[in-house]
Amino acid sequence: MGQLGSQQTLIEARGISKSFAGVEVLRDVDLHLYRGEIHALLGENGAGKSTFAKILAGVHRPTRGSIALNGDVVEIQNPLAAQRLGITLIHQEPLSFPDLSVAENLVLGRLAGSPWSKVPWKEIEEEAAQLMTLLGVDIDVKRPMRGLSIADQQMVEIARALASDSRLIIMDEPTAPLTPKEVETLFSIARRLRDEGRTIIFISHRLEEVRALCDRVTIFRDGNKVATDTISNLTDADIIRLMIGRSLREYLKKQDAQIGDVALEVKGLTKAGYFKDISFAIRRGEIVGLGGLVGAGRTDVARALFGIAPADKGEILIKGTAVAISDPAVAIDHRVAFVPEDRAIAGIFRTLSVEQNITAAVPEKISNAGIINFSTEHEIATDSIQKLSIRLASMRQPIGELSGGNQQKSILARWLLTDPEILILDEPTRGIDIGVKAEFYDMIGELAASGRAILLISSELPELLALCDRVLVMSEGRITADIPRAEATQESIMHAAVPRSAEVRAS
Amino acid sequence: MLKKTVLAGLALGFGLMASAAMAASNFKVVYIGKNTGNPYFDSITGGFVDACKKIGCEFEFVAPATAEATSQIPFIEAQIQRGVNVIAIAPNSPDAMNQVLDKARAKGILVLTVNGDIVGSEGHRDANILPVDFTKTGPNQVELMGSMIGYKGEIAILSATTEAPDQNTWIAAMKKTLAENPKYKDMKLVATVYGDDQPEKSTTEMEALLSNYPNLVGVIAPTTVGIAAGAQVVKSRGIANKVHVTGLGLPSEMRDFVKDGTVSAFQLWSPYNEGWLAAYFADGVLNGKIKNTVGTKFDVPSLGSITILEKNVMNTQAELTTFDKANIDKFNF
Amino acid sequence: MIGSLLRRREAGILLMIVLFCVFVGILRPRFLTLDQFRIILLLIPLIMIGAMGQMLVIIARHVDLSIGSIQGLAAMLTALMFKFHPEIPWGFGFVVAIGVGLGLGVINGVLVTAFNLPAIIVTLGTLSLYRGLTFIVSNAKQIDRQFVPAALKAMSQDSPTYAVPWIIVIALAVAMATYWFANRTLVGRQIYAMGSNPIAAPLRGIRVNAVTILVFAISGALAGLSGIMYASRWGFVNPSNTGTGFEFQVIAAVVIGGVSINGGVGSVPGVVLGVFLMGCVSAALPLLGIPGTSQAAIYGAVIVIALLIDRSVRMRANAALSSARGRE
Amino acid sequence: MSEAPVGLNSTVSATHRDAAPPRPLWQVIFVRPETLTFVLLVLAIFAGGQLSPYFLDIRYILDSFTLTAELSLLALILTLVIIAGEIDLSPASAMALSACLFAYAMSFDWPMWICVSIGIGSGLIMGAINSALIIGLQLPSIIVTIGTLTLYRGLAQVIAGDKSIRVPEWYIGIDKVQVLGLPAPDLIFILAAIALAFLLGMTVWGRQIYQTGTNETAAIYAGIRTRRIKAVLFLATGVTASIAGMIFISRLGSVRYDLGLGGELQMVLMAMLGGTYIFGGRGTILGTFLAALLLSVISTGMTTANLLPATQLCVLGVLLVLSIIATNFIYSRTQR
Repeated sequence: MGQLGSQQTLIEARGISKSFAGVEVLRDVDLHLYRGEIHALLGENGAGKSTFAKILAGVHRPTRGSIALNGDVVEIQNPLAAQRLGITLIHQEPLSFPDLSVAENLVLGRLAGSPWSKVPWKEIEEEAAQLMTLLGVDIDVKRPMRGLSIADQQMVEIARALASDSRLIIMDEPTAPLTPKEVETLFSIARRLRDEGRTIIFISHRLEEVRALCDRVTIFRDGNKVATDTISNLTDADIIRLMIGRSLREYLKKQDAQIGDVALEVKGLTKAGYFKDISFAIRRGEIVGLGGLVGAGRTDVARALFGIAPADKGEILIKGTAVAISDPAVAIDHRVAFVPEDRAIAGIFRTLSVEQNITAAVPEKISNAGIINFSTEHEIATDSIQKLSIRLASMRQPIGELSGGNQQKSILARWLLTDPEILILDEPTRGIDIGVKAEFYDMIGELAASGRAILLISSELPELLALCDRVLVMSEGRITADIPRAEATQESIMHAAVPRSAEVRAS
Repeated sequence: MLKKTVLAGLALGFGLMASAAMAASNFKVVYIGKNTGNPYFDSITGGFVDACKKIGCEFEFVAPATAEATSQIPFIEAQIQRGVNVIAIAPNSPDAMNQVLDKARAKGILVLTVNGDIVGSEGHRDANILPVDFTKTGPNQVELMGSMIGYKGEIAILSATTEAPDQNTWIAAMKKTLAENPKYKDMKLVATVYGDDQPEKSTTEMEALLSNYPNLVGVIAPTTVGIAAGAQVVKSRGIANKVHVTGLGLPSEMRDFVKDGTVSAFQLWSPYNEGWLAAYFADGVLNGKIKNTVGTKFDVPSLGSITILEKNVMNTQAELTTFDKANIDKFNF
Repeated sequence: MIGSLLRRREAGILLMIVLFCVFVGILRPRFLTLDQFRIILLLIPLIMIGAMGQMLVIIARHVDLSIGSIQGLAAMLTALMFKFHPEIPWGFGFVVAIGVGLGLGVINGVLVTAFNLPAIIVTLGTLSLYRGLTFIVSNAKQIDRQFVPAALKAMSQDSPTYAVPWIIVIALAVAMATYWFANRTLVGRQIYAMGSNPIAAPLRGIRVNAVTILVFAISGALAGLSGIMYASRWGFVNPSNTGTGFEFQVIAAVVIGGVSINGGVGSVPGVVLGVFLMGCVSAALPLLGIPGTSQAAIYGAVIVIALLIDRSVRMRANAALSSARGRE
Repeated sequence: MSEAPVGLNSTVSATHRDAAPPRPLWQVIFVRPETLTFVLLVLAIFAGGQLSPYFLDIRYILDSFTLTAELSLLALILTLVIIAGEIDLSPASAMALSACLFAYAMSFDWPMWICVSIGIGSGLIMGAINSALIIGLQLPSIIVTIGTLTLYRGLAQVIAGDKSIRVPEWYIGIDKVQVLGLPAPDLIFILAAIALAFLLGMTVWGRQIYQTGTNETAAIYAGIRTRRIKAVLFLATGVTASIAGMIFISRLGSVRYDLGLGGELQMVLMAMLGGTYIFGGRGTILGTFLAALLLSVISTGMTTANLLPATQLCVLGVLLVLSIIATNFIYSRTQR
């Protein structure tokens, strides 16, 4: 570290741009990566860092620009080509083959030779077992992937990249589901690989991790590269300012709302294997945050509240009355609304019109005796589009043609039409542009101010801190903290989120 | 891209049309077979073709892809629309076509069932042409079987489907003959099984017969698929001299088995003559030379005198033809 | 060790076979003779060969409904060669049949991959197309027994060893080759990987299109092989009978054999046992005096039951998964 | 490129970062699978006239449509099932079984209402079995209905054997009944098409079928009871199959277990050819309606020209493949 001047360039990216369906997500990015460095890519969700990483790994091809490896311009046509060039991407969500054994998952795509050549089972299994020992995890390499915990699958993914003799290893938020011990193991291995002269790209939201591990950092904002520098030259405040363009507190301001009666109360909610003994209450006008690590069971609680995967035990009280929410239609009848985390999977009807997407949850408002009144529908949708300033070319165009932020607004519009008293938002700002994000924060504040009870699930700590009256923290399926606004800090939330019994993992 | 394919399809269609056109003639006759790919109908068609050359009629053979009950209906409809004068048909169902056959007759089309009848719906066709008097098939087959096994021992029947009317007529007659004629008192019918006229199923049934009845000495298979499957089984097991197979078969399919001694003899009639007779009969009726009433007698070249029997049925020959090593090469169907 | 062996799907099928044979054996002791075993063995070679190809296709998360028509067309073209060019050595018929099947399979695979179409619809279309072509090339006429070379027909009777006829030997050889291919070669494992997670497969450098075409090509080639074996077993080739309904028998056998319709799961021993179970059922029906008219209903019921078993296996796997996620 | 002003009261206008530009109106109207079906229909009628001088006769074409009216009726309801993201290959077999039971009941001279109840009831039960397996047990519909396809027809064969069951004379001849110059089966098909088109296009229920097929998870999250919708569709398919069976019997005067054998191919073909998207979420009744006419015209035209039925098999197979290629192509162009 520190002698960057003498470092040799491994990768030189020039003028990389990328558009999806005419929407430009990456603009003219130049970046040099040196041999033997750990390089952090930072930025808000949707800033372009993952897209850039995926271009290096051959998942996407750039619209413009060139990449040189050791000075030679290369075409990275697909992930296989990337792998041949010595570039491996460890995916955010583990991409494994559940029906194949762990050992086979490790070597698949790496085994050389003609497709008809023999599979050396014995060597494969021995090598895999060695890797597991190296990583310090106890996984039987002969068992199928199906049934492994997400953290273990992630470990296999990391082991896979380590196993392949890669010159560039890209880790896209690898630590999110890992325990501190596993993170430490990963870091020590990462450092060792760097010392061997390999290059590692490390994508993370956790500044302390970046600081602990990385040599240099590149910050993306809104599809542009805004800075590249040695980590020690930047303070946390610098980094945050570069990431969001202005300081956080500036544009995140909680509106004052009248806190009223209890709207939603949950007592002892339990679902085996997902969460246990969850109890909390939300009042009208209150925004309650639900924080925690990925996989802590936050979304599962929300899904239970909304009747998608009801809990086994426990009570849900709405305005003081116990209710049985067996499916989402019942939840909607009780004026509960849920904006799900994964828009593409659980939110939009990609090929249907924006209009139809907005009115999907309120069939009774647009119809008379089951027959749709198209002019009413049109009015309602137009009204929503104006209220939320959804930007589109035509209401009849498929929602898939809109940008992520406008899609998300449409989903929010759908739920506002149900006139909910209780609104559950699961990562509402994930993957949307920074400008639209600000609008969302304003809207969430307004919704609370109008007397709604809001449960906000978010992994972005600043978001929780800025918006919420209280923050509940979940860890390993339980609520571990209930922090009032005044006491909430990044540290207090993280402290509660990190599993205490980290060493005794169920396997 | 799609358009091109359609045009290619059209071109193909025109080609087929051109080859189907024939010389001018005094009437149009069509024969609708049970299904395409059935070798049996090739010889019937041969009779039609040759007769039409002599008489000067225009003949076409069509058949659906499957022998399913309703599959012939579109073909009958199309022939009505084409304005043919005679529809000859080997019916796939005894009654599913009644409505459309009535429609054809209402348009003045002569409707003949050839090689099979719509039993129970005779009023929906004009006349029926059968190769032989089917009441004789049963006794003839029993006699042939008896002669092969010395009129003694356990025998079984391997039939087509349980509801095939002709098969059931023959099987009933066989049972009656075995029970009533003292000549056959030592022959014991132990089982009747059905191979659905599928080679696979017929083979399985034949094999089951052999294992269920170890004392079996003979099998009668009055169906072309069944006899071939039965012969194949005894041949492959090398027990042709112990279990004798006979029945109704096509010479073209049975030639090998007869020549290598697996089957010493089997029977059938001439399908060719059915087509021949149908064409001459149609010609006679349409030109007023033959009156389609029971009892009418008329002469047909090379077949001699034909009589219209009860229910307007005609037969091409009196007895079944027996094929054996001596004569099998004389038949080309 | 024994426990894990018993929990395997293959053990379940074996158990079903044993129970079935004991049941039929009690009713009809003759069912348990060596003679009957031979009958069962002779019933299954065609299905076995077809099932090996279909197994690979289903593991890759596709399905091939056209194999019956491929069998028909390959058998027909081979038989036409026998009829019109008797001077060509009969052994060349294998080359023709397999080659034709391979070509037709490649067409399926290319249609599926090039246009990204669902295999079920593509092969439903080619099922119809190939059958139509069979009629056209044969002018809708059957190729009779005398045109099929005696030596070929003899393969269904003559035996290289232990009185096991050639076609059974070929079927077993195909099964063993498939086992080797699926478990021991790189591309074999890629088929499993592709079916297990089609999204991840290309990211791991699996050439999904090439492997998909290969899978359909193998399925087609084996269907072609089954075509010439049809000519050997039954002695003739008929444009409408040959191969009709073959796909349903084969899919039933494969599903019974524990190949998951969700892809990624399935083993050759399981499928071999599944085929054997189908053979037992087919052979037992006439012995039990069950009329042929009930056979279709029984096959249908068997497929539905196999699906239910598949589901219960999957449920158990999922239960294991969620207990692994459990934190108690 | 300039950003649109941000704010709650800003005008609704999109930059190209917010949304792709809309397609021109003419494309929306004309570049759709139904247009292709319609063009093919016109071409097929023209080709039929070229192939045989006997073909171009409106009376004949209308009468010939009665031959496929039952399967076309089933194709309409199958279109809804496919749009909802499932498939049902069993209705042709269900039709055979239900028709055999119905005719069997009639052959005992039982009162008509009992016979009809047996017919419809059996259809309902078969639909219920399908939905129990597919929706209750979450098995894939394609494989389940391949199984029940074999099972239902097998049961029909067990019940009726190989013989045909006749019905009384008075019941025969629905295709001879002319209403407004149309044979009754044609009219039933047209009315059913109008009713289903209305249901699919104008009602909440139809809207939810599309939403279910487009993204079932999102539909569940939006409070749509997708399982109920699908169950109703499978039940409706069963009932429609029994009604189709009754029409079929009246046309034929008798029924056998092999009624409509292989009809599933034709039904799927009609739906595909009409532009129904095999993965669900897209398709129209108009498309299937045109495709049903197209298939009838093709098969009538070729039969009238005395072409080998094998040629028809080839044409059907090629059409099926080409229609999905075209449909996929059009949908991929209209959806980014």
